[in-house]
Amino acid sequence: MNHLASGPEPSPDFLQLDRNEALSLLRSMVRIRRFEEKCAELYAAGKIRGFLHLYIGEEAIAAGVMPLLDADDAIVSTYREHGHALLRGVPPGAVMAEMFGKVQGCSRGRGGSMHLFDVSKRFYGGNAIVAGGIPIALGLALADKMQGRRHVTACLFGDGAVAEGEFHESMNLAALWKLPVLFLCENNQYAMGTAIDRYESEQNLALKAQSYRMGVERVDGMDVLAVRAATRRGLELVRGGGGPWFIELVTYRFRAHSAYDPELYRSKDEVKQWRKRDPIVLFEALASERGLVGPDDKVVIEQEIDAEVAAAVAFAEAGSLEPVGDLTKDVCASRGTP
Amino acid sequence: MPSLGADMDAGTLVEWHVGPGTVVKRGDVVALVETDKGIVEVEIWESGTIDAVLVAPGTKVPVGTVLATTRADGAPTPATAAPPAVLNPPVSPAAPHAEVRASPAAKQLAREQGIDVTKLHGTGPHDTVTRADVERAVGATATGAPATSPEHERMQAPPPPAAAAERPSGIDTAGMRRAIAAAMARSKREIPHYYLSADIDLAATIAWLEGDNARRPVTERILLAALLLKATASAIREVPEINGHFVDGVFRPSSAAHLGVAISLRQGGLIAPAIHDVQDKSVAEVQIALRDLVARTRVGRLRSSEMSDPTLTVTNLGDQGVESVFGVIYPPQVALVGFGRVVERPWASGGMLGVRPIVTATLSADHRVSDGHRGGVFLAAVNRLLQRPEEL
Amino acid sequence: MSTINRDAVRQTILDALSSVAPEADLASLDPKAALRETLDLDSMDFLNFVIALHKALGTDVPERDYAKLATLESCVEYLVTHGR
Amino acid sequence: MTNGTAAPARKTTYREAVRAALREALRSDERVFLMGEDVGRYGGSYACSLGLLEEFGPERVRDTPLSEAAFVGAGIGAAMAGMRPIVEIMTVNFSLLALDQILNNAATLRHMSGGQVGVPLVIRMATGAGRQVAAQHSHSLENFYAHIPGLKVLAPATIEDARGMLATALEDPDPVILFEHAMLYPVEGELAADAGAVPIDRAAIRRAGKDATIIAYGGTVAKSLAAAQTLAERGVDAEVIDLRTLRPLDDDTIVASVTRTRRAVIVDEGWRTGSLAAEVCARIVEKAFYDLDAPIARVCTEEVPIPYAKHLEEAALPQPAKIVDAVLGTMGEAGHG
Repeated sequence: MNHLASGPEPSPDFLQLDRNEALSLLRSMVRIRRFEEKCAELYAAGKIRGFLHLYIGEEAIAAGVMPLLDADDAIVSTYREHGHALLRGVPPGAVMAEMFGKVQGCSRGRGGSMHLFDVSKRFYGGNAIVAGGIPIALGLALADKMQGRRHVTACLFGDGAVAEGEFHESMNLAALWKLPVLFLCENNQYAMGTAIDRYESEQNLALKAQSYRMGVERVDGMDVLAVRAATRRGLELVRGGGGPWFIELVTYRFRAHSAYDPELYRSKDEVKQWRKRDPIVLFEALASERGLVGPDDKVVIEQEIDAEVAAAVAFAEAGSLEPVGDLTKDVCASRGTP
Repeated sequence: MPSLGADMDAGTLVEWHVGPGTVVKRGDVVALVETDKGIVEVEIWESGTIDAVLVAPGTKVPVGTVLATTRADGAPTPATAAPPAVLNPPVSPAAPHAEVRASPAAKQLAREQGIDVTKLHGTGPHDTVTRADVERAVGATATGAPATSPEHERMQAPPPPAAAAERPSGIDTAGMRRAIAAAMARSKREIPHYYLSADIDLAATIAWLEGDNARRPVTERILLAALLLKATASAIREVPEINGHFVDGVFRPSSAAHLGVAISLRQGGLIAPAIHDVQDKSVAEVQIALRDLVARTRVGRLRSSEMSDPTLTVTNLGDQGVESVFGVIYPPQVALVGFGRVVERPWASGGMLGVRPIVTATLSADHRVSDGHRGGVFLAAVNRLLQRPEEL
Repeated sequence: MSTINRDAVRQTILDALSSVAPEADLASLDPKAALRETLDLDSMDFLNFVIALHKALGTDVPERDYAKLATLESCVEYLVTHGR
Repeated sequence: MTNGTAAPARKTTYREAVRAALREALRSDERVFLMGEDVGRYGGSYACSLGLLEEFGPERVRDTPLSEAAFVGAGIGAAMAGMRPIVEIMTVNFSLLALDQILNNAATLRHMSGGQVGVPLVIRMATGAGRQVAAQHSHSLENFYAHIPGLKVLAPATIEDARGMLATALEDPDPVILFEHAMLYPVEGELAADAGAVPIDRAAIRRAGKDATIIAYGGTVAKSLAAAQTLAERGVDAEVIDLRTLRPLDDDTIVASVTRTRRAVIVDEGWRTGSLAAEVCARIVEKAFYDLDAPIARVCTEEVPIPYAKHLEEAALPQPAKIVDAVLGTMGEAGHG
C-alpha cells in the first residue's frame, strides 16, 4: 500500500486537535528553536567548538514524530540531531554539557554535538557519517524482530544520504527482510552546499524507496500536524509487521549547514520565501485561529523555555572535565587496553 | 569577533550595519565579517544601544576581540579570548656517539666489562662486533648466564667530582676522562702544591723480598708495591698532616691510612680506589688486598666506599719506566706519594762505590696543611722503614 | 722434545697472556718482542701471568728467572726446558 | 603441545574445524546467528557453513545481498540490541566496502558514547594469496584492522585455533575480527575430540630455539616452521612464534624470546611499508634494544599487486628460502659456520 500524498489534506488528525495537544506541539517546537539559537550564540562565543549543525526550520518533524514513539522504540539519527534528542527526552543540560565537552554530557564529552547518545532511551546516537547510521538501524530492527519484540526503529537522515551506497543497500535489505524500520528522510533541499537538483537525478526521494517495494509517503515537513498524521500511519503499519515504511518530509533549514557559512549556495530571497512557512509561525496562526492558543500562552511558554535553556547552560558551565587518566577507558570493555 | 568556524582564528571586519546610538535587539545582523570561506553576517545577542565601534572596516582581528560595546544593557559585545598557540621549542637531537660498528648487546657488555670494542675483531653481519665477540674477549666462561652480575658496583672517577652520567653498571671511559680533567683543574686551582723527592736504596728490601718469596707458593708471592704501600702507611704515623681531607677550608686528619692506589685500566684511564686500613694490615695482607683490588678495578667491580674515601693516594707508575713522578693531588686529599721505576744506579754507601737498585720517591703536598720540612721528614721515614722490611 | 709438546706449551703461554691482557691481539704477537712493553704488562699483570703458567703447567718460575720470560720465544724455551 | 590425557585425536581439516566451531556456537546460544554472502544455500564460499542452513534454518543462517556495508552495519546494530551475530565477509578484499561501518561504528561506539553501548560482534574473513586469483582477491590487509583501537584481531594458524578461537571471540563484549588464511582451509591434521575454546590473548611458541626468533602469523607460520627445519640442518636453532593475536600484540612473549636469542626475523604476508611487521619491529626496538645482536630483519610480500602467474605470485610472497636467508643474515659469520 503506498500513499503518495502531495499536499496537506484536512485529515482526521487535524480535526481532533485539542488545547493541550496544541500547547504541547507549540512548546516542543519553541524548545528546539530557543535551544538552537542559544547554541549559535555560544558557538560564536567560542564555548561550543568543532562542528555544530542547527535544526532551526525543521522543528515540525521532531515535534510531529518523537512524541508518537514508544519508550522501547529505537532511534538512529544524524549530526543534526539536537531536536530529536531533546524531544526524545535527553535532558537539555546533558546535551549542552556534551557540547561544552564536559563529563556530565550525555556522551561524557567525547561525542560533542554530532554524537549525542542516551541508550537508556534507546537513542543510538547522532552519526557524523552521512547514511552511516542507516545499516545500524537495520540491525536494531533485525534484533528486535528475531527476539520477538514489537518495537519500531525510527531512522532519521537527510536528503544527502540518499546518494550514498549504504542508503540503497539498506533500503533493499530492509524491504527484503521486512525489517520494522520507519525511515524518516528530512529533505531540507541541500546536501551541505549542493542543492538537491544539482546532485539527484530523481528529486522525489520517496520514489527511490518505493523502487525497493517499500511503502512510502511524501509530506510537507513544515506542517507539524501533517507530519504527525503521516508518522501515526507509518508507525501503525510497521508495528503491524508490514515491514519498513519510508516518509519523505520536505523541509528547509533557515541557518547555515553548520554554525556559520557564507551560504554562497542559496539566495537570500529563497531563504526569505521559506521563512514565510516557519513551522512555528504556521502552527501558532492555526492554533490561535481555532482559539486553542492565546497570546499569554505564548508568553508563558517563552518564559518557561528561556528558564530551561538558561538552566541547561548553567549546568554545562558548572560541569567538570573527564580526567585525562580515563582517556582510553571504554575503548574496549575488557581490561581497558585498546 | 565571533568564532564562525571550527578552523577560524581571525576575521576581517568588512562592514558595519550599525553605529554608535543605533538601537539593536537580539538576533539583529550588525556587521559583515570576512572568513576564509567568504562573507558572513554577524548577529548581536544582546538587545540595547550601540555605544562605541572599536574596529574599523578592513581590519583583521583575532577571534574574541571586542568589536563594539553597547549601552543601557551595559554588557559589552561578548568577547572570547582565543588561547594563544604555544609552540614547544624543537628538541635538539642528542650528540651522536662516536660511530663504532658493534651491536647494542655487544656495546652494553663491553661497557660493563671495560672492553674497548674498537679493538675487537667483529664476526657479526657486515663484520660488526657481536656480544659473543665481547664475551670471548672477556674470557668469561659464558655459560649463557649474563656477564653482568646483579651486585655490580657502579664505577666512579677517583676524586669525588660529579660522576659521569652513565648506565649504572658500566665504566664510561669518556665520562671518566671528563671527571678526571675536572678534578685536576680544580686541584691545580685550589691547592698550592709543593714537591719533594728522595732516592731510596732498595737493595736490602729486594733481597728480603726474594728470600721471603722463595719460601712462598707462587700464588702468595708478594710484589715490591705491597712493601712500598706498607712503608707509606707506617710513615704517616710520624707525619699525620699528609693523610686526610681538606674540606670547606678545614683540614681533617684521618686516623686510618686508606691508601688510594692508582691503577691504570688496560685500555686507558686511571682510577685510584682505596685499600682500607693499610696501617693494620701485614705486608702479605696488603698484597692480597692489592691483587684483589686490581682485578676488580679492571672489570669495573668496585665498592663506592673504595672510591670515595682514600685519605692519601700512592701512585706506583714507576712500574711503567718513568723514574720520578710528580702527580697532582686528588681533592679533597692533601698529598700524593709517587714511586718511580727501580733502576740500577751507581751508589756510594759507607765510602764504598757500588751499583744498587734505586727508586725515587716523590711527594706532592698541600702547602695549606704541611710544608717542605714536614714533607722531607715523611720521605726520610719511608726510606728508613724500607731498609728493615722484615719489621714492616 | 717433540714439537707437539712445544706447540702445546706455546698455546698455554698465549692463553695465560690473554687472561691477563684480554684485549691484546695475540695472533699477531712478534715472538721476539718484549712482552711487558708490547702488551703493557705492569708488575701485577706479570705476577698474574706467572701464576697462570703455574696453574696450567705446574712450574714455579722464581723471581730471579723473570728476565728469562721477556719474550714469547724465550718463554717457550724456558718452560720447555724447566717443565716437569 | 597436546597434554598426555587428551581424548583420542582424530583426523580433520582446518575447514571442518571452522565448521564445527560455527555449529557449536549456533547450538549453544540462541543469540548467535550467521550472516553473509552465500553462507546458507551455497554452504559458504569456502564451504565452512555447509549443512548449517539445513540444521538451523534461514532465520539463523542468513544469505545476504552483495551489500557489505549494509549487512555488516546490520550485524553491528543487532549486536548492540542483544544478539551475538557472526558476520562472514567473503574475503578481506571485499571488507573495504564495510570498513566505514567497522571503523566508524563498531570500533568507536563504546568509547564515543561514553561507555553506554558495546558491539559484541564477530566478523570472519578469508585473507591472503597463493591460489593465483590475482590482485583483487589476494590481499593481506590484517594490519588495516590491527591498527584500530576498539577492535580485537585474531589470526588462527592451526586447526586447534580454528576450532577454538570463535567461541572465545563470541564471549568478548567488543568486536573481534577473525582472519582465516585461504590456503589453510584444506590443511589436514589432528584435533582432540573434545577440543573447545582457546585463549586469544597470548602468542604461542610453535618451536623453541636459541639462536634466532622467527615471528609469524596465519599463513606464514607453516612457512616459518619449514624454514626453521632447514636452518636446524645447518646448525642454526631458530625459535618460531605464532602471534595468534594481532591486536593486542603479545609483547611479553615476543620480547622475552628476542631477549634470549638476540636476533629477530618477522614474516608478514602484508606489504612491507606500514606493515604489521613494522609495528612488531618497532616494539622490539623499543623494549629490547640493548639485547639485540643484529638488526631486525623482515620478510614481507613484495610491494606489488599480487600477480596472476604462478611463478610471479611465488616470487612476490614470503617463502621458506627467503626466511632462511634472513635468519642467516642476522647471524653474520656464526651463520655460515
